[in-house]
Amino acid sequence: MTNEILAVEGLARHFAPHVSVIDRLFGTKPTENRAVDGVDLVLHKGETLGLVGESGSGKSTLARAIVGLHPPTAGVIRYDGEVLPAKRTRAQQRAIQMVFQDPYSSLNPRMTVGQMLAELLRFHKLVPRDKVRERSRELMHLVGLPERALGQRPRQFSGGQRQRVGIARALALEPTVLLADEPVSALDVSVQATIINLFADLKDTLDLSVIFVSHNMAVVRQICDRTAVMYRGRIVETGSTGTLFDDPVHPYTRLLTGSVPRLVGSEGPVRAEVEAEDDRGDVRQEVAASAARDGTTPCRFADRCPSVVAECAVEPPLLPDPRDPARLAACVHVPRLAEVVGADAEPGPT
Amino acid sequence: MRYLVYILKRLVALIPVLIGISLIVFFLIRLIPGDPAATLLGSHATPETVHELRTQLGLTQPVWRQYLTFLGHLLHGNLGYSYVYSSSVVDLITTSLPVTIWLLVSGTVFTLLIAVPLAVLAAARRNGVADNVIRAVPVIGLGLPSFWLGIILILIFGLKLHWFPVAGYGNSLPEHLRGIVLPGITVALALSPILIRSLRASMIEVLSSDYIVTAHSKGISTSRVVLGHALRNAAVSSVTVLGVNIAYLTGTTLVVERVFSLPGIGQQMINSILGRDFPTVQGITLTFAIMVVIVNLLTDLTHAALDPRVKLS
Amino acid sequence: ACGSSSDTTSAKKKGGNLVIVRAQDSVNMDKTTVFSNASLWVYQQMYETLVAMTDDGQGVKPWLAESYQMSADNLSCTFKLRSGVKFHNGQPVTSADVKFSIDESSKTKGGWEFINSAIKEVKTPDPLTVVITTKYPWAPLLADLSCPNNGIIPKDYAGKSSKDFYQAPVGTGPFMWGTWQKGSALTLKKNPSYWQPGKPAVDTVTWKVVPDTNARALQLQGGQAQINEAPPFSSISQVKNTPNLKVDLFPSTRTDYILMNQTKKPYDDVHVRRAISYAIDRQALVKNILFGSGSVANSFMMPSAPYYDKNSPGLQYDMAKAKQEMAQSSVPQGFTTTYLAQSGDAMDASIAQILQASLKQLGITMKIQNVDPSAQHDLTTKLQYEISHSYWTMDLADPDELVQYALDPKSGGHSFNTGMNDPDLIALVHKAQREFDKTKRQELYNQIQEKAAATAFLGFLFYTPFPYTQSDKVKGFKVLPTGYYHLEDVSL
Amino acid sequence: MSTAITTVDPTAPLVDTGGRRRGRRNVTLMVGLGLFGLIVLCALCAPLLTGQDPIKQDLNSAFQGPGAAGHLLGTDELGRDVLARLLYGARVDLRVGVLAVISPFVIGSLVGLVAGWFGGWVDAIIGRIVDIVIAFPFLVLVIALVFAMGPGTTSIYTAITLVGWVAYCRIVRGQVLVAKEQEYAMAAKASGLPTWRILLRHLLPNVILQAIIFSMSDIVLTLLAIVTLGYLGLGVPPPTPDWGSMIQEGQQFILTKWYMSTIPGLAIVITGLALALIADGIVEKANQ
Amino acid sequence: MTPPLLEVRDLHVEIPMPYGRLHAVRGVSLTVDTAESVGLVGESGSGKSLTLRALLGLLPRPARIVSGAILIDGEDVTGMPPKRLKRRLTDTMSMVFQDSLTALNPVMRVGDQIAEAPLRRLGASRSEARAIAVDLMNEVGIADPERRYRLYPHELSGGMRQRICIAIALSTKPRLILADEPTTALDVTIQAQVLGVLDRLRQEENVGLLLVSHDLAVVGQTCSRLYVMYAGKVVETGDLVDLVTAPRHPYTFSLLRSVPDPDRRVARLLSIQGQPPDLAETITGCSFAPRCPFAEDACREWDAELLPAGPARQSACRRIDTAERWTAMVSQEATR
Ligand SMILES: Nc1ncnc2c1ncn2[C@@H]1O[C@H](COP(=O)(O)OP(=O)(O)OP(=O)(O)O)[C@@H](O)[C@H]1O
Ligand SMILES: Nc1ncnc2c1ncn2[C@@H]1O[C@H](COP(=O)(O)OP(=O)(O)OP(=O)(O)O)[C@@H](O)[C@H]1O
Ligand SMILES: [Mg+2]
Ligand SMILES: [Mg+2]
Ligand code: NI
Repeated sequence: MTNEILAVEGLARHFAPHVSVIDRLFGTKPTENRAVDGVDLVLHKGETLGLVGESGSGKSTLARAIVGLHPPTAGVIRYDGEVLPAKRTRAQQRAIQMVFQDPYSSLNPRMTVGQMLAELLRFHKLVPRDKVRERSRELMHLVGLPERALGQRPRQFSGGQRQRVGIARALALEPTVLLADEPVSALDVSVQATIINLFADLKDTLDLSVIFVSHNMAVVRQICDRTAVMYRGRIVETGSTGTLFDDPVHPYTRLLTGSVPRLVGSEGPVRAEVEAEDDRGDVRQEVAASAARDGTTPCRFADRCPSVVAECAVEPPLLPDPRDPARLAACVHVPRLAEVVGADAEPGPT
Repeated sequence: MRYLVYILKRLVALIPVLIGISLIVFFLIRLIPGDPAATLLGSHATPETVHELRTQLGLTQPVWRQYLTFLGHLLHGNLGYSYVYSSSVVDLITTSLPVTIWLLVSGTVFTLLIAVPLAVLAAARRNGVADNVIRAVPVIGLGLPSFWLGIILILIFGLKLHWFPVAGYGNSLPEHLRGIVLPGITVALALSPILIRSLRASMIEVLSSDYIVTAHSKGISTSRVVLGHALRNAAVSSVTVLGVNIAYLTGTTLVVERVFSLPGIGQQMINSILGRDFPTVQGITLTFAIMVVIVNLLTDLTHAALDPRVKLS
Repeated sequence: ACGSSSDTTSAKKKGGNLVIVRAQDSVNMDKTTVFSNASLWVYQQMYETLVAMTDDGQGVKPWLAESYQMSADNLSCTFKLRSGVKFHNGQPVTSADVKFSIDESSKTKGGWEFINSAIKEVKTPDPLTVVITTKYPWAPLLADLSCPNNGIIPKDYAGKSSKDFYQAPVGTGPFMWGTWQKGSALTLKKNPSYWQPGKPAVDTVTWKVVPDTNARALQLQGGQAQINEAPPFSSISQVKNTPNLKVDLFPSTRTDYILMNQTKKPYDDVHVRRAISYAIDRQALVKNILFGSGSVANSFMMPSAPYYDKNSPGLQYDMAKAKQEMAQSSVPQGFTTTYLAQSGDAMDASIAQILQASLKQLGITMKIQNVDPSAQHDLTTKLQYEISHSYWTMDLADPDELVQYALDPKSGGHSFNTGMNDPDLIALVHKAQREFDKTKRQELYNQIQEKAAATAFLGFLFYTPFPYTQSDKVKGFKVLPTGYYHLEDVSL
Repeated sequence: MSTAITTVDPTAPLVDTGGRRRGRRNVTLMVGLGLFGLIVLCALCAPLLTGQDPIKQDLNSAFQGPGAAGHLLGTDELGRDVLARLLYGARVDLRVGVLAVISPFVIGSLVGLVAGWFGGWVDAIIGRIVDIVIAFPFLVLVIALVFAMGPGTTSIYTAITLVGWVAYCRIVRGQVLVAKEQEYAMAAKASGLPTWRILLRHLLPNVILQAIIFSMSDIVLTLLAIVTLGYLGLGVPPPTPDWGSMIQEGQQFILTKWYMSTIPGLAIVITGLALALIADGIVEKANQ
Repeated sequence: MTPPLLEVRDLHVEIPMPYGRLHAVRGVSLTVDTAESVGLVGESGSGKSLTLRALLGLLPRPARIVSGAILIDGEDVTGMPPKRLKRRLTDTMSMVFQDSLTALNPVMRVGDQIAEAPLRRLGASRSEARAIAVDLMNEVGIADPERRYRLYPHELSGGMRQRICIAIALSTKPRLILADEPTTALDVTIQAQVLGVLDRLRQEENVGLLLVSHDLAVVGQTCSRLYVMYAGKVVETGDLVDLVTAPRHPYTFSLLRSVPDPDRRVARLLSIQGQPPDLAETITGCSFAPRCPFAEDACREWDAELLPAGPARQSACRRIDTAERWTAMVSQEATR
């Protein structure tokens, strides 16, 4: 596609815990943590892509790999059509910026906002030296902070204000792609709304492409054009936000959207109290057994999936939904969806 | 089993450290000015006799040869022969080491006896009078040198009150027990201020944590909460502090042994340095280093025993 | 402490365990090579000599030899051994043992062999007779034979190697080998069949190593020890006032000096040395360092040694003269020098600081460099120092050992490490060695003392007694001017 | 409701609403700084506070107890004024104490910073060296080093530096390991800043606090180590007045003239207390 | 009529600080009936946690109750001697905290933590206490409780841990559980499970629930009645559905409009301007007035108190009458 600004192909990032020489002598093998394990993802120009998934599914790791904080174990990241090298040029580094989750730890407590911004502006030579202050003031306006904020240190701000500072810092480098790693989840509800609004505004005024990581489904629904669902290091479903929420294809997506608490209108607490009180234990065992026999990797959701079948012994790739090719899901049931269009075979949310 | 494998691993990991230590010890000692042969022979020695003795002691060989010989002997558990006493260094150390270990153990016990109650009290009465007193007074132990404290303790408890012997180590277990009290307290007075501070800080932190509130909400008694929940958690972080400082203060035994005339390796070491008794100094320094390593190992094991989150690896 | 003291009171007359606290441990029991006093004073309780020093330190008296006779040509001496004396292992003492003991010491290099350098031969005409011949007439012979290196041990080390023998030595003395915990305590046991009937009185003697001065004092006060070998002078007045303790100041041969290295400028200049010697306020030193328990030195020899001249004109404190000498010297404006001090030695530190203050008045800037005892010894014997402090104690009842060491560079000591080399004086020294006539010999030594004083090769400081503090239960403890003591006379 | 004996601190940081909260007094820090300032002032103004020369001997008036005419704290064994020695000694000791802590502080912190940040083999090698040095009891190694180099202040500095840096290295390394996972460090990295800048400008100021706090007690320990070296005869050479040699000289007379070693001992205790208070104050301030 | 299980009257909590006294809870009154589930919502710092902890006598160090009464079964327990009071309170209520990792003693086996109260308070023997603990673990839906009894907190997942916390809360056989944001740290799927457990306990065991959260949806899913807090005060209360569909206080109204809806995309979220008031200062008039788009001068003067606002509803707004007009005004503003 021509308007894609960022593409991730087969990206993997594994963490191998450091095993000392002595331990190796004693036969301890490092156990790899496959935080990100083969992710394909495309970000279009001007688009906001939501990334949701449970805690530990690798969202942050993926985001950090894209910004260049973690060298990938495998796969490539393509920016504007070009593969990003291991050592990025300054311009490339600048183009992809990140807003961090925790407004309390993401700012250096010993620097004022002004120093923080000036350092970046000077180092990347974004504006002439004498214009640094002016540009800093502009950035403050942009994120809705008073100019006097430049003289303050992080601890003198509220959570929402800090998050604005964090955004200003990312924007100071004039990026084209912005990764937001759960930028609102540490914030109070009322403050959360202002930051979400700010994101919406900035995206429009600055023509940014945004990857918005969150575990809050409601927030993603509010601001993302498209959404990708991540499960244990892989994308299991992508599609435009509305359809994905209203008609989830992957069983995990279904579980996710179904678990979101709703203010009124839902019929009390959600069902799944004790997980997998299940009648599909036999199938699961069969899946595990056949996977072990054939040396295949089973679908990573198989051990929780209410609709697990024997074919799940082989992990499916992202398959296009026959009803809507813009939607992809990594589930063996996807090709069959054509037959059941309209009739929801599995129990799903309303 | 978990512990055994762990200990084994630690021992293997020790090898490079020990080699490093032996290198330092060996070359450091040889940097000290003064010729052991001349020292041994005294004022009437002639250059020829000195040279003869040097050859006999192997001091005329190049230093690296001497080191290799030393290492070779070391592998056989042989630390060489004392120049001064003409007896094996291993023998010298094995007779005096128990005294030093005994002193360290009793010092640690007294430290715990002093520090734990005071720290708990200070943390419970945070910022109160008791807290401030407990924080300020032990600094005396930190600021006054051990040889001063030791003498004062002897004056008071040995000479005035006759509670404990003035010095010495005795020849039987009851005598050892009585004899080690004052030296142990002297070590403890230097060690406990540090432990009090650390334990108090972690107690305060622990007491303000959520699980203490949870414990309170169960309605169990306050003392049970403090002793059963808070202290153990506070101990987790303080054990390391204690370990590091025991290791650090192993050096104090040098002085304490001297003041209380305990026949430990600390005193032995000073004498050997003064007498340029290279093999003995080497052996003792090595012993000290191994003791520190063992203290560290014990610290880690205790830490692991206290804190289930710690994985032994 | 009460417990132990009540134990000892019950055994007042006989028996008991004597504990002596001291700063340093013995090193080795090898009488032929070991110089350290801490070892000497211990092994002297085990090995005895043919003759022993008299209590006043001026001569010798028969000991293992019942009698002795000098030949007319002064080249040999005949000794009759006491009969019935046995070694600790039960073996009787014969002239062969004596010959072996003396020959062993003459033979062993790097030790006391210089003491025996005049001895030509030891002959054993019969089991109880020993004849010792000398290469030349040698006045100090008898004194030499009382020296601990000539202690009598069994022939051929009683069948052992010398090394094994000295691990658990055997002699004739009042005490036998016990146990030795190195660095901490050495214990000797009573010899039950000692040749002097009724002696020794105590069952065991233990020398306990207590390096800390205060700890030693406290152990004495606490009753854990009965004798303190080296109490500081500062504590003496206090101990005098402590009930149950007593103080003894035994006349000693210890003399302290300021060493000046003549091989370094400007100490080669006699005026400089004299100026410094004049500038030392010895009276103040005695008062502040010895706390009054000593006397000002006027010679490099000491009053308790034979042939000391009390009229010898050693230079005394006189600032005016000091300045005068300085003005005549090669460095009238003064100079900068470094004093080599022994670290951890309080007395040395005080001497250094007082000297420093005095020399300042002469325009001499003196820096103090602390080194540990071993290094100090090393540096002074190698003449790699400028100015320092040292002392001497006699080993035998004859001045020759000291005089030769102090004035004859060929004796191996660089003239007391000063680098002094005065042919006239050296000639006098050798003459005195061969002079058997007491008055003539005195004459010679007077001359030597006078001449030596004039060169100011050493700054004579003071004569100190041996201070000993004891529990008042200790009876009969006496120290000879050389520092030796006879523990067979001691009871508790 | 006195049964509520829980002690829970407010965990949520407060929004700073102006100068009021910032101006909050930190009594501990102020008392500590005040006390320390006083000691420094005494040291600086020594000539004003006493007319006596600290090295001037008066052999005729030695051993005067505190309160003697003209000598407020008495005289020592050479008749020198104890007060003067104490005041001038403060100069020596503060200088030695501080200097002997600065170089291990700087070296240790930098090495720790590098080890913590880079990890891998750099960390492994530094870690081994640290292990080796730490395996020696502090005093044992310092004594051996001072012996090797010969007594004197330079040797003391060098020995303490050679041994002392590991403590700082360990502290800082530990802090860096935590800090480098903090998002501000990642943010700095993500904005493409060079490593040295991230280390010095962003990490160092945030990890150095623990090292500073430790250095406060380290100064006391160092003073004490120097005193002990003096006891073993390896300390500051005479006649320089220093508390360590005063204690050491006084300790020969501890049984008769107890005050001679106790007075300088108390000076160390008070300095220790001041530094401990400062350390506490810094902690308090950081937690504010 | 039987008195409510728990009634709180005009509770005031203050925290002495170096710069003055923080008046964190400013007159909260609420009731909870047996087997009822009541929600307490409000933004961060509004005093929810302090209120809850005050009820159990577990206020953090310098904080203390300055006035107010706590009634259990209609009996005022406030004046009781401390020991009895602690006993009475902990007999009736227990608490579940937000962060299950920090709320559990890291060095104690989870089973022992559950068994502690039976062992130390109810006089059970060691084996009885153990059996009770295993039962409780079963009850909160922990599979294989025998094995998990011996695990340490860090060896369990977040959802499991929160269940353990609930089991601990149940171990004192309380009639009311005070839950302070029990699911905030959990994933949505796990959150749903934990909320399910709490709800089942209420229905099957008649354990009442006072649930604190800043997330309206969580409360909405679990509770039948709500209290909305702002700056230390309850500003509105009423039946859940009523309150959510027709808020009678502008703060509640804004709160509802600022949360995104997972089922629907709104044009723009409403963000409340300004900051909550400084609790260290005295507040006159309606505390929300400075941020309220509908405030008038009188709002800043009146003695803000809860006024009746329909059946079983109260609101601390003087201008409830204008409520219908809010929607219109706000949507106008949002589209601008
Ligand atoms: N630096 C690291 N070293 C080792 N393991 C890591 C590291 N960073 C993350 N991991 C592991 O990778 C996995 C994915 O973590 P990640 O932070 O990407 O998840 P997440 O989806 O962002 O979760 P959350 O919603 O909790 O933020 C986790 O198991 C985590 O423990
Ligand atoms: N221990 C304490 N010391 C000082 N202030 C405190 C303390 N605990 C709470 N506060 C303050 O009291 C006020 C109310 O706090 P509380 O914890 O009850 O709020 P909350 O509604 O539970 O907020 P959150 O949703 O963030 O948990 C806040 O301003 C808070 O800063
Ligand atoms: Mg994350
Ligand atoms: Mg709260
Ligand atoms: Ni007694």
